[in-house]
Amino acid sequence: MKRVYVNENWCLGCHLCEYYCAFASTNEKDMARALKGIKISPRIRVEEMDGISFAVSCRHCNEPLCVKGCITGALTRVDGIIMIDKDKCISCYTCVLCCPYGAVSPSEDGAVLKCELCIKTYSRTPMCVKGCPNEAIVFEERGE
Amino acid sequence: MKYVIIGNSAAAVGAVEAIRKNDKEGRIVIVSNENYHVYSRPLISYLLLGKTNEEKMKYRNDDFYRENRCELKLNKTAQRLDIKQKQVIFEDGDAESYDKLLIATGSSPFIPPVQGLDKVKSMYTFTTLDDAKALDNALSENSKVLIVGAGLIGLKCAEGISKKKVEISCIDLSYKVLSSILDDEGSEIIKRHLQDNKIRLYLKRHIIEFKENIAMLDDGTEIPFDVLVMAVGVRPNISLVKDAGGRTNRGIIIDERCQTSIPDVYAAGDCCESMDISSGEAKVMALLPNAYMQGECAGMNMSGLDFVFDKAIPMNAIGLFGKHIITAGTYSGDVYFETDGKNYKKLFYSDNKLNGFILIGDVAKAGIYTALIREKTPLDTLNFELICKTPGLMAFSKRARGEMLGGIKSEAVSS
Amino acid sequence: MAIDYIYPDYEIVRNYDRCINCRVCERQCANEAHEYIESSNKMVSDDSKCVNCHRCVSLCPTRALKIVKSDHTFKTNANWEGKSIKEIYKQAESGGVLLSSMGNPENYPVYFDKILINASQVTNPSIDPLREPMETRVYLGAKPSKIERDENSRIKRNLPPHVMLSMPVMFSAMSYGSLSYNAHESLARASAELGILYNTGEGGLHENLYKYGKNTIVQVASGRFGVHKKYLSSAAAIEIKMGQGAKPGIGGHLPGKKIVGDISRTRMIPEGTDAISPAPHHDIYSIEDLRQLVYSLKEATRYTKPVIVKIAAVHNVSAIASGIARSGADIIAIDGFRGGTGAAPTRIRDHVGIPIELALASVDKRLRDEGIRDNVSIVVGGSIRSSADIVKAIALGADCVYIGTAALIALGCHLCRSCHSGKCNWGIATQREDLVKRLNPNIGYKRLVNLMTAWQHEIMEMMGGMGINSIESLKGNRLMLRGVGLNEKELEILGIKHAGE
Amino acid sequence: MREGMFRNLSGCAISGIISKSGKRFSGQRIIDSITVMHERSNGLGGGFAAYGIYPEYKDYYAFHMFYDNRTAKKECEEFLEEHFDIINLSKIPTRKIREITDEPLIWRYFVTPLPTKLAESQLDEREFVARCVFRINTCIDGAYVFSSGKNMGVFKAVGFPEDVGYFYRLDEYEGYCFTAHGRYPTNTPGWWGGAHPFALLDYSVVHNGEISSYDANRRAIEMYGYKCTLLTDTEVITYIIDYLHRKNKLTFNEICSVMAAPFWSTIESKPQEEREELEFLRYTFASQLINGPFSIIVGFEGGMMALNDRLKLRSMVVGEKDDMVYVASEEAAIRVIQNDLDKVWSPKGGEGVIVTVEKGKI
Repeated sequence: MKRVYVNENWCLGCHLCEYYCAFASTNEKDMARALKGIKISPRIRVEEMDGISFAVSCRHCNEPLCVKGCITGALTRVDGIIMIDKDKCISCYTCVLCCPYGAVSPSEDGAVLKCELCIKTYSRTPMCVKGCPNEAIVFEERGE
Repeated sequence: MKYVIIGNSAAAVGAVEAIRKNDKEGRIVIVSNENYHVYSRPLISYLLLGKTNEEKMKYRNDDFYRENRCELKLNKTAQRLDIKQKQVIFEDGDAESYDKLLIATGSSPFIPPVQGLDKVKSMYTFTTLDDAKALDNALSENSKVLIVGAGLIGLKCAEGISKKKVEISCIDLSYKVLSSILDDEGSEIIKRHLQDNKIRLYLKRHIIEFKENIAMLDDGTEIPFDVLVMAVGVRPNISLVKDAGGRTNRGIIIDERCQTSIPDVYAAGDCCESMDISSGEAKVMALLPNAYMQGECAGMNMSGLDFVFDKAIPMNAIGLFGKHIITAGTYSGDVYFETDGKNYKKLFYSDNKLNGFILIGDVAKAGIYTALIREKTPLDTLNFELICKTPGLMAFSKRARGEMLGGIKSEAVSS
Repeated sequence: MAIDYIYPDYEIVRNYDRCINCRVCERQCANEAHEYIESSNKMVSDDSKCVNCHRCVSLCPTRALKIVKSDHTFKTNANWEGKSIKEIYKQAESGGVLLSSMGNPENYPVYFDKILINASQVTNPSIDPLREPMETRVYLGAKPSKIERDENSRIKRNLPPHVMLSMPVMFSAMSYGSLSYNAHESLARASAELGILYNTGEGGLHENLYKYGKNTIVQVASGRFGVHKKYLSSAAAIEIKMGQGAKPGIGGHLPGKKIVGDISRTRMIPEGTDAISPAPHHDIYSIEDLRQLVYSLKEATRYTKPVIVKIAAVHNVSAIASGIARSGADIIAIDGFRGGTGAAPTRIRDHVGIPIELALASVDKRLRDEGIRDNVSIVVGGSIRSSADIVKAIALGADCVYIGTAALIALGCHLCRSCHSGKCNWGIATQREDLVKRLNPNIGYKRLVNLMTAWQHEIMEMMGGMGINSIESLKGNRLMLRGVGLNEKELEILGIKHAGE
Repeated sequence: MREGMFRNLSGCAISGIISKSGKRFSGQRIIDSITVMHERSNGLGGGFAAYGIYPEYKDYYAFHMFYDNRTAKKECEEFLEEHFDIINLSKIPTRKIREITDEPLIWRYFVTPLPTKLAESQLDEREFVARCVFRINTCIDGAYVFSSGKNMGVFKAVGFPEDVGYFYRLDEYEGYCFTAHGRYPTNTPGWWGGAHPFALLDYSVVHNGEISSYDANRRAIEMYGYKCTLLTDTEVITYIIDYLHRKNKLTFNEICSVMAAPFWSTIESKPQEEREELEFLRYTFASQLINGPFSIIVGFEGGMMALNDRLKLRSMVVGEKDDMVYVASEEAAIRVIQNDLDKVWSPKGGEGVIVTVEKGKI
């Protein structure tokens, strides 16, 4: 299965992945119109310190603790992708408690934020990958 | 192979999903004493709050049983086990034979013996959907609700009914709220927050006597109420195993394969007692993620795999009136502490390991701490100072990060 | 504060309707031209810091930025143009030599643009490269001087040392030090994939890149940095650099602050010392000295590798080339006056040397006239900008071309000509770690491969149009060229007819 | 306007006949063959090369000359006398016909180099002769050597080839090999020297095609002392053959692998030894690769070679009957003189057909 992999050697800390992620969820055509004046809530986030930077988003674990821990059944694993049913989520944050990567984020929107590999958007390749100018984020099939 | 599962909640689902990974053919019979499609019990407070509904509360979708080829028997209460015949005998006299049996009976609210309680007409508990519906029916505008117990159930109940224009009072024996999961300072923050949300708290108090619609407290206070909710705690439902001669303590005693002392009988979820690896003590850890994972572990072993679940720790994620609390592990050892009044963080560590933590307010990335406890990660392999301040992968070694995020291993040579 | 006489040449224009304050411009500008003002929640820019490298423009996700040429102007003066005035201001302030980077930007004639290529009509069919084989492979090296046969009268295969290229292009000398490691790795990997060569320049060869030796030309220049036996023997060919088109007659100078870590190790000089390549090789004061160095290098590598001698195109280039062709060199590389550089004195870069087209034409002719064209292959560089330039260069008589600037542009260079600042925002001409990582060689090498593949296709199309299916039939085939707008003398030197003739 | 002042592009017809046993036959046969391909010429040039026609003078170089005028003839003969022993000189016999006009003075000399001059030059005999030919053709205005081999001769003129053959009385010559050329130039030269075959020493070439590598070939060959004065493909091809065969001693097989070198991909598929040899030849003689459409018939002492460009962009057919081998642009041109063929085939691009007369049969 194709996954998002992050290679910090090439991460520039430009944060474009976050903006493209936020843009993806708007389903707007134009990023300026989509994000103008908004504080973005991306599903991928860059950690940076002392010249090191890298983006973190859901790893779509084979044994997802967030799914196993989810008290509502809002988180499910469908064809290897950990999906969130926003309708079901009640923001209890049990998944935040469980995720070892810190890749599920609390949010004010009534449901937690997490990467779904953009499969609910128009983009076939996750937008963070498309938006990364340096292939620090790639979407690849690798041996597991 | 015939699997029988008594109980129809998270542990049962965990077991079914695990069994069906390994055994597509065997019969699975699920028996529930309730009359519902599997639903998430912790959601009952959200139901009252209006954040969910009965449909959305379903823990798995409507096709769950069909897809997993489960025979579901509702409204059926198991009475006893015949472990020689490998049968479950039900209260209605029916019997169900099993090859592998899972006890996932959960827990029941504990009602303390208080004088005059029998005179209270409007007394409710708050653990099942029926409980919630009954409570909801009992409430009307301006109802005075007295909740006995300021623990997780009591306070979630308080939150659940808070939007209904009712007056809520909450009484607890302990001097603090959420005493089972919070330290004193953390508790104090929540206490103030509850009070800000108009919950009347009576702490370090107990009820001497009920007089119809009045609770008489030890300090002489009288609290009038229309509706009483008993939420002092729950007791694991252990009798099936205990009566059959299996080992029990507070809960059913299981090993790391979720096996009871009775052959082919497994137990999972709130009814059992298992090892808390953060403290090294056996405990009842009544929380949904553990229930699921124990059920999963039981299911794996029942269907013939050798599977160990030895990562259980106490943990909680709870939101009360918009304030989030995440805790895990054991509160012992050295302490890292940080607060800005709104947010609160306490980490407990000793012997190069993180033992536990309490986060209030900003709970982002709490799972990174949870993983440190669960994996017993040696703290000297990471930038501990940094991770205390900011949970993140930055505190790990580049190599560890490479493994977590991928992408580096293949290029290690060239850079 | 002293008066700042100079108004910025370029202005950063931000479309605030499109700016979403993502701050990527701020994060990506090593010159710190952009800044986020928290109090007003607004990005602002400082034009004076902008070098017009387009990093921000390219990365801005909403295309909110553009750079425009300032219309601020001096009073019109056909003699004293703004550029001259500004340069005087700069020198009056600094007292120093003006420094520039990349190739000569001045308005001299570009002869390639005044030469047109032929195509077949009716009498000779053009060849469709999609249907028929189309060969671009070239060999560089001397031709055997005579055919010898063994006792079975089979030809002895006594080929002189040579290199084989899949197409007549090589990446020209650009040192590790002037370029980043990632740029070098990109060039090396692209060469390996393409079956062509790149050139280390005078910076030595990083140990990680030895594995690309089959595709590497190692350079021996006047500073002799990084030269040792393994270096020489790892390569496919050795180049003696006598001169560079951008700065004929001038040496090189990599400041000590860039001589750190791997660069110091690779160059084999202590950290922090300036790497000074003298103007001449101090053991080559004449052509016979060159011959000695050529043979020293051949001895050192047991006559297995061709030796390239690279010179700048200067006035008497054909006589010099003739001398080199008799010096034992296998390949002559000629660098025209538009060739790039990481840093050169502006006056030298802009006023010394001659155009490569003329140099090539006259060298090729001279060597043929003297009957020594087979002694050497000719490689030309100094502003090959497209596949058409390559076709024209080959038809004028070159065996192969060197590309430098074009390769850097493929890697992202926007020709801001600020290499000498060391703050290349594209991670190419810099050693700053945070900037170097901006050039991911996984991307870089692919872009180079793409560019070369595209050019190869274009070369094939043009060859096919001419009815030629092998590049050797294009070499020196000047009848395939015609001049436009050239005078008699220029046509004579180029050895081509005017269009219409 | 004449060849050398511009580059003349032309399509053509070619034909060649050889007897492997060295049997001599009449020139009428080659006339018959080329006549069939009348449509492939336009009357602006025709010619023949005939081998084995001067057995009585076989040890002497037969120079066929065009003179524009008597001055040129005088000057040229002075030069010849200075360098050669002239054994015999005469006008070449012709028939006056309406179709052939504007004839120059056409002379034939049987010569051998003066031993003193030859020794003085330090050249081998053939190189000495070749240089003298270049000298006359470039330095003596109005004089042109169009044939200079031993026991062979070229006959050419402006006109259709059948008329040219008749004009030169080719039917009266007998040889073991003939080649012919009918020309279809795309402009209108009126110079006889520009007609084909082109010959140097005993190498003659008839060629149908238009090579795109012309200037690459020309500039390369000129470096080796050749002077391309006519700017024709045939001229440069002749020089390449002379350079490869006479100067570099390549076999005609090897020459095919140079002039119509196999593609690299083909070379790479060969067994090692062959591969290395082909690589060597392509590497060494890259500039002698001939690109673009051509079919050529090369006549040389004791043999004939036919070759197509490597893409086979021009037609060429080979037929065999007993000891006779026929090559022509069109099969009809073979059938007309020998309908009963043992074998007829169309050689692949780059596949040379080399026919040599059995040893000692000439």
